[in-house]
Amino acid sequence: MTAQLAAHSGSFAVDATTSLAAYSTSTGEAFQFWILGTVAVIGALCTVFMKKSVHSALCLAGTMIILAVFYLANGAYFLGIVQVVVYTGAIMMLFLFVVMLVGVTAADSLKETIKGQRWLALLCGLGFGILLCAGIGNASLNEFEGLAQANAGGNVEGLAALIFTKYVFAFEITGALLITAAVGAMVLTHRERTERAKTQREMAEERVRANKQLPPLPAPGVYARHNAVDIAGLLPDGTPSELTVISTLRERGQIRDVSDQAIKDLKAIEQRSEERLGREGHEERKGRAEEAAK
Amino acid sequence: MNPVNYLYLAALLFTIGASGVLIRRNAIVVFMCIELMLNACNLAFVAFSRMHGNLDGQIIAFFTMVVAAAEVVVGLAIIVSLFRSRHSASVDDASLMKL
Amino acid sequence: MSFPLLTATAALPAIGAIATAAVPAARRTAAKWLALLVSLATLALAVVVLVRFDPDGDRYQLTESHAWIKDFGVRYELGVDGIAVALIALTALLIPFVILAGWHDADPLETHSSRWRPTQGFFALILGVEAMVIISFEATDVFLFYIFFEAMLIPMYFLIGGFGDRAHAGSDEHAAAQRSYAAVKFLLYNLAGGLIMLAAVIGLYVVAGNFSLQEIAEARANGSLDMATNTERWLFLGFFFAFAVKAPLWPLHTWLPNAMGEATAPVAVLITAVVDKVGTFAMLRFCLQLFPEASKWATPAILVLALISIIYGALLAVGQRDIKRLVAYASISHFGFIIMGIFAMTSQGQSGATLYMVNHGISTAALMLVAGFLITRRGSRLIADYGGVQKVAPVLAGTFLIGSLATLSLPGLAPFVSEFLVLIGTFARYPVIGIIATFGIVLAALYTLVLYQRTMTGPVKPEVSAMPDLKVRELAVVAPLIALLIFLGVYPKPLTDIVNPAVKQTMSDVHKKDPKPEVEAAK
Amino acid sequence: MENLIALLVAAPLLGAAVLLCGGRRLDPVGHWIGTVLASASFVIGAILFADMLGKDEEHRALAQHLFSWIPVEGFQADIAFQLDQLSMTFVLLITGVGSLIHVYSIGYMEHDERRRRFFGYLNLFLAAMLLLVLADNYLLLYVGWEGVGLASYLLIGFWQHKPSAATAAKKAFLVNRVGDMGLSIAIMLMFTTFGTFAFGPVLEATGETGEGKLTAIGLMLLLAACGKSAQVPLQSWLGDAMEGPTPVSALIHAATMVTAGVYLIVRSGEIFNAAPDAQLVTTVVGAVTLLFGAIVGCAKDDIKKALAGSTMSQIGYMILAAGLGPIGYVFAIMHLVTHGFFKAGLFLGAGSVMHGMNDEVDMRKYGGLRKHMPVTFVTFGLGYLAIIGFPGLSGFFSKDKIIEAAFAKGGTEGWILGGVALLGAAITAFYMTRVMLMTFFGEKRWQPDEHGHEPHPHESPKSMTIPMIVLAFGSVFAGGFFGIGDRFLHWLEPVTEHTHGHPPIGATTVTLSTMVVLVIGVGLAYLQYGRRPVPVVAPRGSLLTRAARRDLLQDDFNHVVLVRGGEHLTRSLVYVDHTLVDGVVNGTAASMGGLSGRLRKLQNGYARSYAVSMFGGAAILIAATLLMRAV
Repeated sequence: MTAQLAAHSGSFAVDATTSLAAYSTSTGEAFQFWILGTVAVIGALCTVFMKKSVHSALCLAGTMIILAVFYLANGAYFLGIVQVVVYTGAIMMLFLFVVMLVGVTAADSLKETIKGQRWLALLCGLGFGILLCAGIGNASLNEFEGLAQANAGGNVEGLAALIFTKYVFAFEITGALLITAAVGAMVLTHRERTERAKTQREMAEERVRANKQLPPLPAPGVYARHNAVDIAGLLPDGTPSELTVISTLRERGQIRDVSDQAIKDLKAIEQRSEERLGREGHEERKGRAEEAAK
Repeated sequence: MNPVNYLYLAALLFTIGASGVLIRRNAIVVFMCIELMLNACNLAFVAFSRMHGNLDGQIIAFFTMVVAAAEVVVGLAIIVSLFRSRHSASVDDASLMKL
Repeated sequence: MSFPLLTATAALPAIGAIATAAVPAARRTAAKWLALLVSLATLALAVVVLVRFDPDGDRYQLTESHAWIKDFGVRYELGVDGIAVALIALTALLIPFVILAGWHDADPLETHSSRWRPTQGFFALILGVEAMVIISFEATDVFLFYIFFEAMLIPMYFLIGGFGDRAHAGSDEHAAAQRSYAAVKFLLYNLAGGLIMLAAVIGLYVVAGNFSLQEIAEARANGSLDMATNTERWLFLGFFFAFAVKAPLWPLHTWLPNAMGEATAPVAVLITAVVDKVGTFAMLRFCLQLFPEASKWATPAILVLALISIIYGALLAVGQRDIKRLVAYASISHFGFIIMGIFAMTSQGQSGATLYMVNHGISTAALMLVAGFLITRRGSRLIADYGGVQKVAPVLAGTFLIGSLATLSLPGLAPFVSEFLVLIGTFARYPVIGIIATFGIVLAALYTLVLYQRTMTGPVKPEVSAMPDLKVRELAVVAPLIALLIFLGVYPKPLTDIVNPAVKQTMSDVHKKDPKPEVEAAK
Repeated sequence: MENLIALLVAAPLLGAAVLLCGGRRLDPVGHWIGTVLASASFVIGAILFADMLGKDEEHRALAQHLFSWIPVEGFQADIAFQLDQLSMTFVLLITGVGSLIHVYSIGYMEHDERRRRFFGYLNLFLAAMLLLVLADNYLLLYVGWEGVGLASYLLIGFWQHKPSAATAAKKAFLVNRVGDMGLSIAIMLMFTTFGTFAFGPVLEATGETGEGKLTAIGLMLLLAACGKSAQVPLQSWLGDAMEGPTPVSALIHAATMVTAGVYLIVRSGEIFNAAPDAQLVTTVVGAVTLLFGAIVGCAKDDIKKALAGSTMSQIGYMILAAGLGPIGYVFAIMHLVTHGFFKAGLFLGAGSVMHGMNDEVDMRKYGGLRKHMPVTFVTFGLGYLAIIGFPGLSGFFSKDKIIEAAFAKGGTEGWILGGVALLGAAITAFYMTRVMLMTFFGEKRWQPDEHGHEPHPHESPKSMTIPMIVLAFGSVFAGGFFGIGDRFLHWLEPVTEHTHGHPPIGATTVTLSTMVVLVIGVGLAYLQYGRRPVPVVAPRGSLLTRAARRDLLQDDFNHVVLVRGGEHLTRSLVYVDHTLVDGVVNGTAASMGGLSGRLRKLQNGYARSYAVSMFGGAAILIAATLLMRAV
């Protein structure tokens, strides 16, 4: 897909060279813009309004890919690729990791807690957007010159030339910034152990004192038929123990209830045995009947 | 079609992202919205660079990405430690600025 | 250039203040003596200024001028005319008495060491106030003046709020609350005035292009700088408001009774006799010189307000139960006289007003300090708690009586001269106002004599029966003041000689001539 | 010679300073210092008098200019004295009577531990009074004017432990202050009219201004005179002033200070001459007061209060005479001097009586004292005869002339005023006879006081009797000395020009009618108090009597209208100041607090709502920029 788009925009670049100051782009691009633009907007909206952060992340990723496409279409090939690789590939994945770490929280709900916040936000958003559009509208940018010569020596080379000459300092500084950020992230997430690690004995004693579960937590999934992680293990008396399921699933309420499962299985077993016994019985009767015929 | 439309799109996306920042409580989603806004800006830059026929716009967009990456790294780290400390990723819970 | 005398006069107490504050806590008495010596040295310098000043010389003398903030044309400009010299002398004269009278006011209380009151701070603050007051009398640069006019509030705030009168009715907490209320009220009132003035100062800079009083005044005089009528009026009001708050003019007066009531007697004297004078002085120097037309425009309203202050203050003084509040309201009445004299725009009125500033300073100091001694003896500010003091402490009663007589401006004592000049100066231009103001003298007699009768005469109250008479220190405070009152009452010429030329100048600033007597006018 | 004038004032002033600042160590000699200095200034006065007699009439006036007092642009007030015949008369009276009373006080105040201060105050009074009569301009006169007010304040309230005394002193000062207000307004008027307030220039320039101004000035001066001389409507203080020691009443409230008003009017004669309306008012005030005082005098049982009433009424005569203009000035002053003698004598006699009766003042508790204190009886009696105008004694000459002049005013006014004067003479005869009878005749009426010890009347010591005798001489012969051959008239004429009035009825007729009313008055008094015994407890008396006992109710009027009203006014003003003036400010502060409290709610600490405001702000900024570019 990407390659095709690249080719597409390549064709665009050609007409760009023919007409330096163009007033409109190729219909193909227009078509692509309207389709993908719509999708991008929808994706953005979904990012905002999806209940679960995972979904938001996915929608955002989609939007970003579309943006990458637009970059390519605008002759920013390098950025387009970087967008896909760095953003969609790296950053969004980072997001997903964090989502996984944090798991589902009460914060996910879209229910507004601050009075009037939502309406204010929407109002501001609306006004802001309208004003922005108005601003662009009366900026009178109806003519534009393409990137033909700029990209003449190749887009990447052009960027490189600029980065390492004109913007070299900014470049270096961003490098420093990145490193700092990395270190900062480590510092923030790193947890210094302040006290000595407890020995097993101590932990055990603590548990006794707190009168908690003494033995290690029971393992989930005694019914190995399914993805057992979401099934509570059964205590000796047959009651399922929530403890055996990880907290994330618990909070999501995704524990599968197995109390009736056991009954169902029992039924199934009986039925099967029934069937087998029935067949045997039939033969017997047949046999008996033959005997009786003799 | 006129590349100005890209700008309109960028404006739209930016606004959506901004509203998202205001509406969502989950810090992660808020972050995503911020990313969305950044991307909108990038799009605008790229479109501008095309209009003016030079690559400076793209350079800026490039830098934006780098900075965004850094910002995300730190931001997420903050979120994680926040979650650790108060077992919630809601921005409203961190309302200690209140008098 | 010659020795910067004026700077020295202001700098000496400032340095003294720092030095006093630096004295270690244990050496309390040393701090007191240091402060006293510094104030006396300042007095000596002030006397030198008085001598070096030539009444018939040019308007501003002993001038100093250095560039300060070049970008805004702010200069460090000092210079004194007769009025300023007189008031500097008054300030330098009163401070030693204030310090001497407050000798024990800031001693730490043995009982509750929690409310530890560092003596050093008390005296350092007094000296600081002196320095600022003196320099604001000297400053001929509007901005420079403004800075110290405002900075004065800081030490005053701490003096009022930090070192309150130990004689109070309620509990210590209640007293502390009252005190801080008074201090905050004082601060807010004056800050409000000051801010409005700041706006006016900036406006003046916008209009005139610099802050130099002399240059602007000259430009105004020779017409090279003409303000739009409304601009001038607004600027005038901005300045006047600040000064009217400082020299409490009805209805901006309510901070004074609180402040004087809660502060110790010496601090109260500092407020009314020294600090407030800056306000009236500034009216004379800045309002009239910078905005002559606007001043004339505002005169009727201001005169009416002053008249209200006179009568109103006197009536309220009659109604007071608290000695110090009574004196405070009396001062409000007197400030009414001063302002009336300034804006009567006659040379008698303005000379009278200037004399009044000096005389009122001395007489209030005398009365208030004696009242302070009385209050510290009995530990109460309520008039009702006294009676028959005259029998047990005749000297105290006598000095108190003389102070009261000075307050009711008895002929032969200094205040009479100034009050009569103000009255006659006002009467010459505004007969009705002059006549109504004359009722003030009857009311003054009423409140002072009622105060004297209730506290000093009658049967001796058991609480005061053991009251000791004035000690040597206290006598040393009161006697010179009284002597001065009598001297200036009989022979005010030295003072008038200094003041008259300056007044003539001011009169020419506002383009006003004294009304001719009817007989001469007829000829 | 003129340099001595300052010494006249300086001597007693020095005495006052020394005695008041001297401290206790002067106690044993204090009274001597005071007396010596007082008599010193009398001696100086006498020397000046002799010198003055040596010159011819035109050049008798002396002037001494000490220094310029208040030199201010367009305003000249000097410390300068002028000594003409008028001032001289007063100087002699003041210093003479003053010295006598100093001597008297030595005995009278013997047992008072604050005697030194008493003499200090007396000296202060002398200095102020001399300043008053010697000043050559109204402002300096004003200084003396208030100075005597101060002295009288101090002396009335001398026994400060008595609340009544303190109150009386305060009252006296306040009422006087009202009068002083009049004087200061008069001075201001002079300043705006003539540009000066020195006697000479002002009195010469009276011709150059309108009558309206002069009338105003005159009325203001009259107000001042009323305050100082206890004339209606400002007379209320004199009765209470009797709280002071008796010598004070004699010197200040009979002989000298209270007559200052007369001096002021006579001194300002030219002004009054040019303002007939002012003169008319003056005569009316005088006439009213002389009746008022006389009536009050009839009703009082307190001997000093009765004498005070009489003082009021006698000064009424003087003011009346002064109001008559050139035909009366001389007689006003003459009566003033004679009155100074006999009234001082009467008061000293009263003091001597009280001295003997352990300070009992109620005449109903006296009676028959003539046997016990003969000297007092005789001197008092002579004073009595003088005041009722017994032929040949001082009062006869002076008062008779005034009545004559009153008739000479001419027209109905003349008749009315003359009639009033005559009536006054009758009442005077009545109440003085009453005093005389109740005090010295009849049987003894005194009982043991609550402490149980009976007063045993005795003659006073020499130091007290001698002054009384001297004054008695004065009250007997002064009148004749002055009156016969119009000596006094010629003496004063150069200063206060004199025109002979022509009464519609002959002088002899006036004299005769005076005699008649005199006899009537005495007779009535004798019928009421001489024939039947005087009840120890005052009878309820008629409505008029009861009113008169309360000073004809004007004190009650003052109390209700001024005192009560003033109290209410001040109390309400205090309330207003606290609630309204202060309330406005505090209200502003409070509303500020409330507003900020509401604004505080916006700071809910939620990052998102802050973000909203940021966002909105950004939107507004964009809108602003767009508008800017649009416009």
